[in-house]
Amino acid sequence: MTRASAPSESWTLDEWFVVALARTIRDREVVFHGFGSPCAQVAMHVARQTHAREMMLIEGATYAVNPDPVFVPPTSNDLALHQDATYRMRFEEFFDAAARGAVDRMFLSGGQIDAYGNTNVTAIGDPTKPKVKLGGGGGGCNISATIRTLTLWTTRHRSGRTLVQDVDFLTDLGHRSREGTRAELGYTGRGPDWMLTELGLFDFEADGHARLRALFPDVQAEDVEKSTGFELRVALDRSLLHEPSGSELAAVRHLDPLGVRRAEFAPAELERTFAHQHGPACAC
Amino acid sequence: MTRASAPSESWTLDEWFVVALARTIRDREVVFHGFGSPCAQVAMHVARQTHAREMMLIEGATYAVNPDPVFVPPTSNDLALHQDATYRMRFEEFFDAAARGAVDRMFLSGGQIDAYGNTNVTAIGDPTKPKVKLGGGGGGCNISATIRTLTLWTTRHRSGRTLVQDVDFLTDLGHRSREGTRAELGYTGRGPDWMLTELGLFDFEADGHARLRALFPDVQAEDVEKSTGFELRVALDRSLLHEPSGSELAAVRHLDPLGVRRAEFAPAELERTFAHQHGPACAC
Amino acid sequence: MSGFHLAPDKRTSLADAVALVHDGAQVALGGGLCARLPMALVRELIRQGRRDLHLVGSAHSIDVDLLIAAGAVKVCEESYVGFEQDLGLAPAFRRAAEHGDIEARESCCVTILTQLRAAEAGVPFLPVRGVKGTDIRRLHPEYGAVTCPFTGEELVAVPPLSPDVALIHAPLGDRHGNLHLDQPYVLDERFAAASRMVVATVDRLAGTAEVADAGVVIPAHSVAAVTEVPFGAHPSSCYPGYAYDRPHLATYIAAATKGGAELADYLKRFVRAGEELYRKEIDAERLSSWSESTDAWKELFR
Amino acid sequence: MSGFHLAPDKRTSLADAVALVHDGAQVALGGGLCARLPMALVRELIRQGRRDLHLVGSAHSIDVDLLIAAGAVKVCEESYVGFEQDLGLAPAFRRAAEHGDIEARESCCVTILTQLRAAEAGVPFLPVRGVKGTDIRRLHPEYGAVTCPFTGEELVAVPPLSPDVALIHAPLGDRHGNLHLDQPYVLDERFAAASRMVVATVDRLAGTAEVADAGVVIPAHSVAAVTEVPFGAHPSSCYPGYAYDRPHLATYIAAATKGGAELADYLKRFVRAGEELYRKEIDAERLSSWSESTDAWKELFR
Repeated sequence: MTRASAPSESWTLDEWFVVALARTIRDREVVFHGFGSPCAQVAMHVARQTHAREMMLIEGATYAVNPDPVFVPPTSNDLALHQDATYRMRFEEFFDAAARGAVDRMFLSGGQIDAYGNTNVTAIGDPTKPKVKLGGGGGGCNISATIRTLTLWTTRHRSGRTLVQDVDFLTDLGHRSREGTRAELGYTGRGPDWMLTELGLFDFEADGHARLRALFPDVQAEDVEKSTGFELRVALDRSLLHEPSGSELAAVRHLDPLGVRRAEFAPAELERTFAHQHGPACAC
Repeated sequence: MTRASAPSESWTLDEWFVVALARTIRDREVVFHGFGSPCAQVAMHVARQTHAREMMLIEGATYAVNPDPVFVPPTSNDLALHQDATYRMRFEEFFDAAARGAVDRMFLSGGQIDAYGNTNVTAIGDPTKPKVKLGGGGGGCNISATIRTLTLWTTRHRSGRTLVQDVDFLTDLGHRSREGTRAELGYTGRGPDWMLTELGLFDFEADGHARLRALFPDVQAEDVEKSTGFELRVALDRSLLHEPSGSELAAVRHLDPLGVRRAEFAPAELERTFAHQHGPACAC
Repeated sequence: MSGFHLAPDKRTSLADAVALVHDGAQVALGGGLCARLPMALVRELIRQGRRDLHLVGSAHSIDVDLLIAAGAVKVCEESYVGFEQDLGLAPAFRRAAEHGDIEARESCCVTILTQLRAAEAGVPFLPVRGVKGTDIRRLHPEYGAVTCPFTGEELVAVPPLSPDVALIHAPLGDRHGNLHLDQPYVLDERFAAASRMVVATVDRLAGTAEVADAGVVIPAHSVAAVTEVPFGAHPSSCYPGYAYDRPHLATYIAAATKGGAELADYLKRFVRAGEELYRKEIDAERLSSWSESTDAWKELFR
Repeated sequence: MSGFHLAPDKRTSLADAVALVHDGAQVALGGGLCARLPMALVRELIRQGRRDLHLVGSAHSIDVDLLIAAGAVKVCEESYVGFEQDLGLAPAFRRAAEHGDIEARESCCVTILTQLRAAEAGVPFLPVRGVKGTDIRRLHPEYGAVTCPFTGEELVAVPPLSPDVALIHAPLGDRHGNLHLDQPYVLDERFAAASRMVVATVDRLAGTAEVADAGVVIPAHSVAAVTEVPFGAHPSSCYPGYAYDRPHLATYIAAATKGGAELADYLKRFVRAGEELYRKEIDAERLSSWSESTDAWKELFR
């Protein structure tokens, strides 16, 4: 699982990805990730050690508040994540806070994601007799409705099977489902504001539809086009994916010495390396 | 507040009263008293030290399970009551248990009590502009409905103002209210099975109406008659108020060295003394 | 951005802490009966002349009665106010309720708990098991009814209760606002989660490590202000520091029962004078003798 | 008489403890993900050939997967079953769900919590804030709808969930059944209150004073049986005793993914053999090395 990190004058895609996720967090937000999401988990700690020092970080499966992990282990309910924490929420305490709207941001991923940011973590194919049974949604089917804002991410955009026209099963709510918009459903949570993939960064337009805003420098718009199952709206602004700083990279490497974040990526993506220059990096 | 206890060959009314209350508890019952009820509080500990050693005792305002008090203090939320307890329920944990029917018996008193065992601890007179504003009902208006059985008690029967035809305000439910019987209200709690006063002991008939079953030996039926505001049904069985045993009296005196129980009685009642004989004791 | 309080240092003066409570606020009082009551905050509310408060809580005593005696209360929505069999009915509460000077909207521990839970969970109502058949419902026109979609049974429905502020006294806390309490917590955990903010006093401010070792019961993110006030729960108890001050409570009750000049004297001597003079007046050190021996402990209650 | 368990001594053999779980029982599994799972109880359920279990819980892993692999499960009503990004999808769960051998009635942490709370509070339904607009509702025809009597809003209503038994592993307990757990408690406190009984294993039985000093999280009166089984949560972690056994989990997943003879071999070697032989097989002592140094701790995860 481990691999020597690139020196700080260069960095790998997984490192940049985590930094870009971290940047979706604003200071003084209350932020949560679920289990099984090391990229988001590391990103939250990176944010808290860099630009969002007064955020409130709620650790995925332990509900510890602002812990400083010994290291990020490969399983989310582990003492290494919260050994030093002053306070751990109870299960019900966290989920109540999320349900009443006291949590500002949650990170969510999915085996499928549609243009409105709905995610499927339940099953591919007919849910009553699935082609692939996924793990399941944890608490998302309630709290995706009520947490103020969501950051979506996937590391499997290039597969072409992740960003789809229609999710086979809607586990967690994006901006609108067949039953209506968030307003129509009576939800105060605003839905996703950002979606990061290993190819680039999306935001969401006023109608709730995803829009491509930036590409990683080694990615072409056509790569995204052929990997995306829904209508691709584009309004590029390269500055939205600017290069990671030395302190951000140092934070990633310090927090995740085991490289747990890499488990989310296909092996080829882990070969992508970048250095301080504009334009695509070599894939040496 | 303190007073020398009578030697164990004789005993006072307050001691006998507490013992008689204790005897309404059956072994292996889960039993609770509210705050401000030292007679019930002492009675529960007496029961647990004598005939009901496997009862589960939940201490009034601390929700401690089976504590052994250092002594009974005059206020219910005090460390002296639960310092040694292995476990203290949370507030919500106790009230949930009571609401779902996991508690077998509660002790309840009231400024007014009617023939169906409804109690008023809210206000005498018009509740919107009361003649006397009482303290209030704590959790009774919910849990009197759901706790399996209730023991009622009053130390103010003789006043003539306590056992009344109609309560001015129904705080805690007995066997039936204006809105219907327990069955009609959908409650599984069975209501009061015993009511002890400083004059005697009542049970409840199938229609939920109180019935006098025994008198303290220094009390005449006419004393009860003139002190009771509702129809007096009588079926006496002297054995239902049999004399306290030496171990019961020892338990009362050991548990309540400050005589906190006495605060519930009018001064004249505290002069009543009994000895091992049948018939009324002298009021020497 | 959320309802949580993220400032790293919440320490402030007692005056500034209490300034967060506005006239007419819905105020939850921590502790219960005569234990761990937020008395220093109550006294400061009176010094600042706060009016029209709407008190909510379970079973309370001198905290509620003193606020009523000082004319600070409009609505009292507690499940009990009094001094149990020890010192009896609450004099100011009783008089104000009988004269119509306050609205005594008596509630029930379970109902208040359920209403706090509705606020905590972000739902617009919750059903309660009991209440039906009692007169408590007559005092609460805001209650509704709901039919169970599974059983067809009709239950009483109650709306969420989200107090503007919860006033909580703790034996120990840190500058971030982490509070340690001993059990019973009564409703304090629920108040902290359901209220917009906690305003806290602590007998002693300590380092975070010490508070974490003792156990954080109310987390910093619920707390807007914390102030160190030794004996801040007096004359109620706050173990392990000090027991219930029975003679002081009797003094208060005598004054409040008489009203008029006697009550004014009590307020002048024990409230208007401020917390520093208060501590000089009360001879509170003797209340720590409870831990010396069982006899010493009993002696405090004679 | 009540639902509480008042016997003074709940110690029993693992076999007798598990005999309290009947075929077809609704079973809540304590712990979460790959921490503090009741694995010794799970293995004994398999040894006793239990069938048609209805599992309920939040996010779980090998406990659920192994029961499914052994053919013990009919309905799986968990919010997640898997091994996160570390070891991926749960092989037996996935295969059984895809083949229709189990009913994968996926639920949500919040919904299960709410259903447990309904059982705890003795109400026949509770509303949930979310669920509407998602497909989770399609898996749950038992859900209803309720209109808020105050706002007119329609919410999803869920029925109470009162498992027949909650299987809980704790690091420490006493003979009465008092259990100490470290946080996160996950749903264990709620399971204990909402279930008919808790059947518990503990890594170590101790005196009541020691358990009380550590802190009783699950009280004796909820517990019907307690059995000492060292490493009873293995291969999940049970700190402070032992960390997650990553190589063992990988061995299990390889066997369960292949199924057939490989799975049968795993079951023979690690389940049928009994707990005493199991402990000899697993070399669990090395999992206690986590506390020696950060490097030693990290090494367990490489």
